[in-house]
Amino acid sequence: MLELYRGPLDVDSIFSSWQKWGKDKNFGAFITFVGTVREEEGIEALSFDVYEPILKKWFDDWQERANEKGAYLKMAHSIGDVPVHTSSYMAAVFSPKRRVALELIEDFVEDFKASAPIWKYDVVNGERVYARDRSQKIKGSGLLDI
Amino acid sequence: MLELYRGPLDVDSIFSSWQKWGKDKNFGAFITFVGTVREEEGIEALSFDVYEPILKKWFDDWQERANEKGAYLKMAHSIGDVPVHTSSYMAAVFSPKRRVALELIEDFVEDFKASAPIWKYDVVNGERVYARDRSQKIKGSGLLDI
Amino acid sequence: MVRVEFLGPIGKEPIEIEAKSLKEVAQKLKSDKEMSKWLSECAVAVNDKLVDTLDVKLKEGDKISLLPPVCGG
Amino acid sequence: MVRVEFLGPIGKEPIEIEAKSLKEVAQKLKSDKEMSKWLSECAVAVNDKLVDTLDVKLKEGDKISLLPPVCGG
Repeated sequence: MLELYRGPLDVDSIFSSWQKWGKDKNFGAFITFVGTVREEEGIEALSFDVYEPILKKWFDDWQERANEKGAYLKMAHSIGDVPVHTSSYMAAVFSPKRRVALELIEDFVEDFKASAPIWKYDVVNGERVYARDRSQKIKGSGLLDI
Repeated sequence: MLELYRGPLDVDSIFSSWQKWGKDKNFGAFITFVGTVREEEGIEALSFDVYEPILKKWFDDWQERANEKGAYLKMAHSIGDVPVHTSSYMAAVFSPKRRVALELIEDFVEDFKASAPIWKYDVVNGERVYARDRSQKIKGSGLLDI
Repeated sequence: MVRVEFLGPIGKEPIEIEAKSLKEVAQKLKSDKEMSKWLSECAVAVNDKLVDTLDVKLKEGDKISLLPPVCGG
Repeated sequence: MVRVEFLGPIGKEPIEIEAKSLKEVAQKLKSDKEMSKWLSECAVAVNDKLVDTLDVKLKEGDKISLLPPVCGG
């Protein structure tokens, strides 16, 4: 399941509902990744634009891949402003045993960073500045540059 | 920090206190592994013996290794009986950014399985049966078999 | 007519243009100075599916999206 | 005297024996039928530190622990 929220994530309550879901489904291994906005270089917050139709397709492809290994994925992300020391991103893998979950969490999070259609901005003095330097071109970028 | 509890872990409350700790410390990435007792082959529970002095040394060595990479570890484990669909094991890595955390969680959990001085028993019809088939010899075993 | 959408930080309103293929879209966008700097950085989706070739025929009402470099999480 | 502890599923009470080295401990345990099957499976710690050689001199009051195969989590 893919969950989008306006503003920071309520990490404890999302974790709690995911963990209940996983134990009821008899999964033995449950791994979560939580991304939290660090206080650095005077930023007040990060801010995010999300393009949901393509994000959903990207997520559904990953879900299918996970299901083939007997695993299941969940993800939550923020839209808009997320102040420092609050969280914008959670990803989870559930599997019967640990190996599959340990492998999937790494690939899932890394591909998320490289491919998910989400744009990040630093919020400094109330202004939104595109985090171009920390962004990655999606595979196949430049197609229209003829 | 290493936390030992009698019986199943209160996963939500441990997670919540860890996650609060991590965000206050300005860590950007926080990964948790939760191990839950699966319902299978008619077991009622798993049960654990823990040898704390050596477990603590093993954990402290890992903590030191993580600290050298700017990361921090936490772990919780149960002692005694843990019924099906409840959890016996949680491990966590905190780091400023994601790469180190994703690498450490895998190595930390795998070495835990291979080296931590903890013994597992199936509880079937109220009886504790050593899970020999799923157990691993600690590196260097057989030293006294002269 | 097809609709071209500019996602995230590009910050440009959608436009409607006449184009029978993705190649024609590229040619039209190239002539827009403001846009041309983005073209080398953007991935492209047609009707919300990422594409990796310009040989895509377009039909009336298709939606083309430009996706600049991403950074979720 | 040194103290030998049997951890986890071995299920045997600690014993006190006379031994000046780990090798002597091994020899004494070997003669105990009940124990000998565990010897090939167990790791060994002296004073809660795992060891990888029998060339360990022991002194009065040292603690030797036998650790059978583990499975945490």
